[in-house]
Amino acid sequence: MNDVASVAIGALLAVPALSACGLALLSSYRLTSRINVVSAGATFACAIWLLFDRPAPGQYLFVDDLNIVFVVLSTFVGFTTSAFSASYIGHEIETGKLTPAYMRFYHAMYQSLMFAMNLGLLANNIGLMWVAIELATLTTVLMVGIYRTHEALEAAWKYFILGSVGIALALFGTILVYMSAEPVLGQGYDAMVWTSLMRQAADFSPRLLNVAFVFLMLGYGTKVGLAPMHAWLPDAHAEGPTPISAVLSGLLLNVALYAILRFKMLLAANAAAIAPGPLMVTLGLVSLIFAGFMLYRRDDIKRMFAYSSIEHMGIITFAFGMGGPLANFAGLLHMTMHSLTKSAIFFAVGHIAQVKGTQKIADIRGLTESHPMLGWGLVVGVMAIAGLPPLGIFMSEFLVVSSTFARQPLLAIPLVFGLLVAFGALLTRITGLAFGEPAGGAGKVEASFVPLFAHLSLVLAAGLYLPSHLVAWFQNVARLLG
Amino acid sequence: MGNLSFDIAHLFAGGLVLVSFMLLYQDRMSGLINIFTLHAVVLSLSVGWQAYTQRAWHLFVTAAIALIFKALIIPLSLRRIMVRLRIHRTVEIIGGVGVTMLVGIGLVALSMVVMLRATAAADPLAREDLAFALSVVLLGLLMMVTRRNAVSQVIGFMSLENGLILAAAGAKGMPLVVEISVAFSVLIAFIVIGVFLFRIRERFDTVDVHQLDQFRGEYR
Amino acid sequence: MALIVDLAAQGAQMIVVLALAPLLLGFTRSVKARLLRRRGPSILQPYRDLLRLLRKEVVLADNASWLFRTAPYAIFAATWVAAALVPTFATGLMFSWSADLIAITALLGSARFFLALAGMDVGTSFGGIGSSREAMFASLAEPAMIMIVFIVSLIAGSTQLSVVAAHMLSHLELRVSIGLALIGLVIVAIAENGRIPVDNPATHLELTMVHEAMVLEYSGRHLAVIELAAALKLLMYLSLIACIFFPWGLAPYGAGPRDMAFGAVAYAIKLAVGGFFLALFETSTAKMRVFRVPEFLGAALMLGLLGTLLLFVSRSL
Amino acid sequence: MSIMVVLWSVGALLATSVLAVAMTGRIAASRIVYALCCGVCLLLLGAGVTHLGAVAETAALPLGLPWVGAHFRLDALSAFFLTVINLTGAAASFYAIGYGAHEQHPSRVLPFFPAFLAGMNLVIVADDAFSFLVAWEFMSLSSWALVLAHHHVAENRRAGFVYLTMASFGTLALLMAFGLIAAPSGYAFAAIRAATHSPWKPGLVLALTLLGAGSKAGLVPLHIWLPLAHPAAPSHVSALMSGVMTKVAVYGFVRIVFDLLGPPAWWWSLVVLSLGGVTAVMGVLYALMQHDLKRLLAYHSVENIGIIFIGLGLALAFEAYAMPSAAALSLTAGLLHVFNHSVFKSLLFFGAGAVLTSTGERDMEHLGGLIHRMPQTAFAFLVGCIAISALPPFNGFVSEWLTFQAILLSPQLSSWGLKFLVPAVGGLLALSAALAAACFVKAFGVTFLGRPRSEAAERGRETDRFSLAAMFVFAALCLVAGIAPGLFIDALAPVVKSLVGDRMPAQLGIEWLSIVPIAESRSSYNGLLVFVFIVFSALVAAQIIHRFGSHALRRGPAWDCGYPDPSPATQYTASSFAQPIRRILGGVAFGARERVDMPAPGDARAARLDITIRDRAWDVLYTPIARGVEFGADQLNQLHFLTIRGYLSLVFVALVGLLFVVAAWP
Repeated sequence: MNDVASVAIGALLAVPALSACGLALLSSYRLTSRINVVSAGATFACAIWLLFDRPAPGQYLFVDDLNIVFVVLSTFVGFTTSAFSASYIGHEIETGKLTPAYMRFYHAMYQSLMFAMNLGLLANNIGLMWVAIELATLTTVLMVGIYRTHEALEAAWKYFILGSVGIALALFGTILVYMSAEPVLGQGYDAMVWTSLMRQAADFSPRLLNVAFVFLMLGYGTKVGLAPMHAWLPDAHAEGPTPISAVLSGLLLNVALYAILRFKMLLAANAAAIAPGPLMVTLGLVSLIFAGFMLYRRDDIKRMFAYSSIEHMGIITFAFGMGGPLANFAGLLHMTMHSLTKSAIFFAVGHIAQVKGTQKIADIRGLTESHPMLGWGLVVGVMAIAGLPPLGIFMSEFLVVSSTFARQPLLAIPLVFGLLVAFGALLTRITGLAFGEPAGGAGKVEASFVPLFAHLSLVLAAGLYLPSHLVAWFQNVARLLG
Repeated sequence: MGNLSFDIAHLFAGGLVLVSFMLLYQDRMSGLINIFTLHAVVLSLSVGWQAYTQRAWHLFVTAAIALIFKALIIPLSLRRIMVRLRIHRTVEIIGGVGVTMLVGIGLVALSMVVMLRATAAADPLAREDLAFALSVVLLGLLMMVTRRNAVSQVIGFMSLENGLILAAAGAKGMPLVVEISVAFSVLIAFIVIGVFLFRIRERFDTVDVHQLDQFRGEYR
Repeated sequence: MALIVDLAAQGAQMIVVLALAPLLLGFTRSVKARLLRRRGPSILQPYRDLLRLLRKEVVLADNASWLFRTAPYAIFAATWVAAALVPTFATGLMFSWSADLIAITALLGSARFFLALAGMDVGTSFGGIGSSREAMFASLAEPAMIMIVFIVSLIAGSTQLSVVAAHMLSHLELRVSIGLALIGLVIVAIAENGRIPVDNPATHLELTMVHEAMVLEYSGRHLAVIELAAALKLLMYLSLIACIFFPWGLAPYGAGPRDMAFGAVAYAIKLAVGGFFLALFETSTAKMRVFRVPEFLGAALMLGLLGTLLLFVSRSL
Repeated sequence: MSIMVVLWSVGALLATSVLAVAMTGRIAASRIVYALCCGVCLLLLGAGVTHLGAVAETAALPLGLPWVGAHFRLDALSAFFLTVINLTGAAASFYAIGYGAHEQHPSRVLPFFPAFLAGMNLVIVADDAFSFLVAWEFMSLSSWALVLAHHHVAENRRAGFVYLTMASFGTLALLMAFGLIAAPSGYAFAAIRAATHSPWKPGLVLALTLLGAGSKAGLVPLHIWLPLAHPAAPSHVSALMSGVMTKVAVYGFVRIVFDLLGPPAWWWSLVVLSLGGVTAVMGVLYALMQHDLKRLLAYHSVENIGIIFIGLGLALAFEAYAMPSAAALSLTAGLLHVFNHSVFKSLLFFGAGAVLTSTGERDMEHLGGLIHRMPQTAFAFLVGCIAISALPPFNGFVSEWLTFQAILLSPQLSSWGLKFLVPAVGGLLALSAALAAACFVKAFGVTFLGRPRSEAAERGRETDRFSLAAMFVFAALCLVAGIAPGLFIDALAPVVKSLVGDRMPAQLGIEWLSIVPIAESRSSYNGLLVFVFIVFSALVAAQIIHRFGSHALRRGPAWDCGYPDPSPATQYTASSFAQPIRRILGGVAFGARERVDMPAPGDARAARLDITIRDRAWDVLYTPIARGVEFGADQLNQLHFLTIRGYLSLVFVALVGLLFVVAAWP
């Protein structure tokens, strides 16, 4: 059976890589967008396969309880986003914002991004993981700049510079981890392989690990979008095509977070090393509160939801920083729910921006009246992202807050404060967007609502009921995370 | 062998830090490019020496890449960009040279403390190497922070990368994949930057990032 | 048999209060006139007034509603019931268990509620003035009354008037709180009955009216009922003061006709004394400005609160 | 299996929501949905009533928190609140069968109304922290959507914002409370009950519960959302929000503090009582100053919540000093008021809704004289007014009377703080009762009596049969609960017994339907006799007068001291009615200010009188908070406009700072 699994893991990488090459050559956007969907779907199918049947860890790639969560999640969101992208991009072509030539580029880049993310998640080697994440950054940079407007270029430039610095810091951290492992595992390849690193982590030099973690936290933290390294995130979300915003928020941030989690586990396994929790908790809280306040002054709808992603990444980082089975479970759940919800919101926002012809919040009003499906979809999405039940994020917030309050009541206060601040901002905005006298374009939406409502119903279902398999799986991962 | 090889490695790595300081000090565009060339040369010497002492022949490739790519091609293209964009003026250093240098010295001290404490168990060569590498990284970052001009920021970034390569070279037995990936990333980084400069050139008269910053997508 | 006696006693009390109320009013008026060196009308004049009003036709404002026509009866009924529940000549009457002091206060509140509504029904400016001022007075008088109830019931351990009277009889003691309660209750009684210095029942001077302003639109039998209710209310307050603070002579529960007769005589004397002091007080003060009244009533409230606090504290010593 | 009935009914309500979405645009939708809601509510009501004295039933579903599951439990307390909720729920649904026809955008009301009902019912039966909070917030969320039903009005949007923000705040406070008392994996209430807590915890939990449940119930100063949101919603929803949802908050408080938290400390009651007293008085004072009928009613809910909390606070005090029978009396008083308030407040909101649909006006200054045009509504509303003013023989009086009786027991408490506080609270309670009467004289007098102040008021028509039926049923209930309170007190006995371990003496055995809280020699009240007495004497008086007096009646112009003015503008208005009380209490309570602009003699300008009234809670609490957030947002917002260099500097500083930490690490 392992052979089939090995094929699946290979296909997980090969399908996007091959499609990327293929799509770069084809020109018809109708065809390419369909191929894009099909190949993303095939990738997702491979991920599902891996869920049930895992290959033995190899030198370069491996599958374990932790990364399979991320793989399934990101291939799923990648798949739905590609479906959304098909209808979104069609509109962009019709309005002439993008030309077919750019379309080839766009789809190729989309698949390269999928490839890079899958590689990053499956890599059994800290160097390989680094390379993959760097590749993912580069592809997204290119996609953010695709509209070639002043703002888009600037956003891409900012993303590129800050991302490069971040990735450089991460590389330094990676080298330091190697250095700390090298005396134990010996020179060479072994000292960079996750499976061997984790086995021997207790014997590594703790001080070196400390320094390494600082660099990794800041480096990959830049990718996660944690404040104060967040600056690239809002602009990149706002200026790129909306499917990319969805992928950025729903996937790329998670991949970077995955890297941090891996290294956190490494540190946690070394008793003498500095506890990684407090640093993550601090950065998480800073991001949460900072983003909460930033939400108030946003007048661009996509930028606002980008800040909301920062906020949620803050919460997730906080939860993982708190550690323990409950908080880790909450963190995982929150991450899953956030990916689904945030991408759903971006699906809605993409269509909204298209029908209204603007991204300015002040120019969009009364959506539930002019476009009920989009409007209520957005309302439900925002309620979900604001952590209201019965939607899924409430469950994770419930666990985060209550477990924090039981263990560290003082930490719960800034946490709750941040949540409330962010809630106030989101509520003000959604009231203005969804209600009141309609304003802005009133044209019909030519959109498929399937991805949007699929995500939202998943989020709703998860808020009410989690299948016991999923729970057992997440609990297992939570225990793994320590 | 021991002492001499150590001294030479020390010399090169220390030299790299020194050159980083020179970069920090330099406020003229052409001077900056020249010094960056020097930086790359010292790096390649350092990496080469590491390759020799570690008997890690693949490191020579890295050294060669550093030498050819960073010491030759990049300075040349930067000069071309300078000419084409008519950037000859001096670069403003935020906070003045004196303060920047002081901060730089502080950073070097910090990296010494951090690294020497952290690597107490490792062999002295690696320790020195890492400490210097960290200094170079921090100084490169400092340079990016204190310069307003895009080209000098790029140079700052590249000196930072040099620090990384120094560290990677110092890490004994680090698999080849890392060097290649570093070179690869530098390559891509440069290409993309080039594309960007080109695009920006296409639309604006300057690559002065400061003017790009005027617009944040939102108005105050 | 006992039931019939009880019923009879209760009925007797109801008729007694109804019969005595105009008399008390007439008595007070005539004493007042005498004090002012006037001869004044006969002591029976209120009866004549009532009869005259009853015989007259009712002139109803065009837009008066059903509420306007039913309110007099509601007011009258509530007041009558309240008055009937206060022990006059005997305690432990049949229905005295059905409402305690708090309920009696609230019953008067119901009467006032309807009166104030009736004042607003026709939609004239004077009616509104009356209702609004009455509401203000009441909003201070009622809490004051409740505080007095607190004092009394804390001393007697009950809010039942019969029990209170019995307790006062058997545990005669001087307490500061009782004094405070007495003063407070007198103030409340003056305000509630619209007597000088709070209101002048004899005036129709526009801006000083309170009670009269509310009933300005009433005429004929409606007015008669309201006037009777007002007289009943005065009687009730005097009975209340008498019953709580001067319970001497009250026939106990299950007493024979002799005790009852004695109680009745004592009650008449108490009423006369009360009426006399009321007249004396009214002739010796001047009416105060409307916005001084809250201070006057506030004093009662404070006295009540003070008395309650003293009791709460002294209980624990 | 009552609990299963409840759960299935909740499911049915949710299904009705879905049905409402599916039927969007159909004309019949409104009637069908409301009729379904009414039926389900009646079913739930039956379940609640029959379960009042029965043994607790539990059920668990594999929903919610995975390793806890969703637990549901129907015990006496739940059954009582189930009754309260669904009584009003059924009436409101029935009322809405008629009222809903006036709705302009039924698609914005119909889907959320059943969901709202479902949410409230779920809160009551939830038996673990997670389900409780989910249901709690679901209830807020669905009612938020209902508040936004008329979203074109900017004021309503603001109301929705304030409402949901406060609701969310409350939920987070409760969440923290549960976080504190939950056993490590025990979010189920049974586990929480069984757990023992370190000494400092319960106090903190009480504070958090007061914040959480108090913000939903409308305790001052957490009440600010209430007068905004309740008027904004359609009237049958207002009736539910005001009459029932605030009670769900009371339920939350009782459940956590009396049931889950274990024995109370003496100082808890201090907090609860002072909050209750202040809330009662401030609520009614604010209400007096309003001239929007629905807002007036909303502020009145604040007052009544205060009265309920006074009862609960007394119960806590007696419980802390081991006086279970007194605690039972206080708790009964509080819970009975819960029931009573839900009845008359819903009735009043129904009436306000009828006025609103008939005239299109909520502002009392534009109403008047409706008693002629809507006599039946006026009658029902009048009953509600009397009941809420705590006047005998209606039900409002009974619960306040019981509260007074409880206060009179408090000298036996041995804490000095309570000795001083309780009488003062008693004074506040009396004050609020008196002011409530004043307020409802104003509400009824200005709205229904006098002459119409606008054309809209002149055109008013009697409302539809469904609405009237709902109102009359509740008016009758006000009377029944007023004259036979023993019935209700006895029904509450198992509830009270389960919470404080004792109950009030059984009332039904007492002759003449009297109620006797402790002993007959202490106090007793008989609503039936008082009622019969009043009716009897009124009839006697009327009979005698009509027999012996004159029958003649003549209609004529009003007398008005000889100066009748035909303009209805000369009538007393709502503001002028409140003027005396505003003068004497307004300055302190809400910084009321009057500015008179009197033109000089000869100047033909109209004179102007401007009155400003401020809700101090805004000034003291919310405006500074809002400013703080704005300030923070403005300050941090500058970080959005940094140059890339600036951002790099942030990263740089963070890096160097962390390296310092690592360098300094031992």
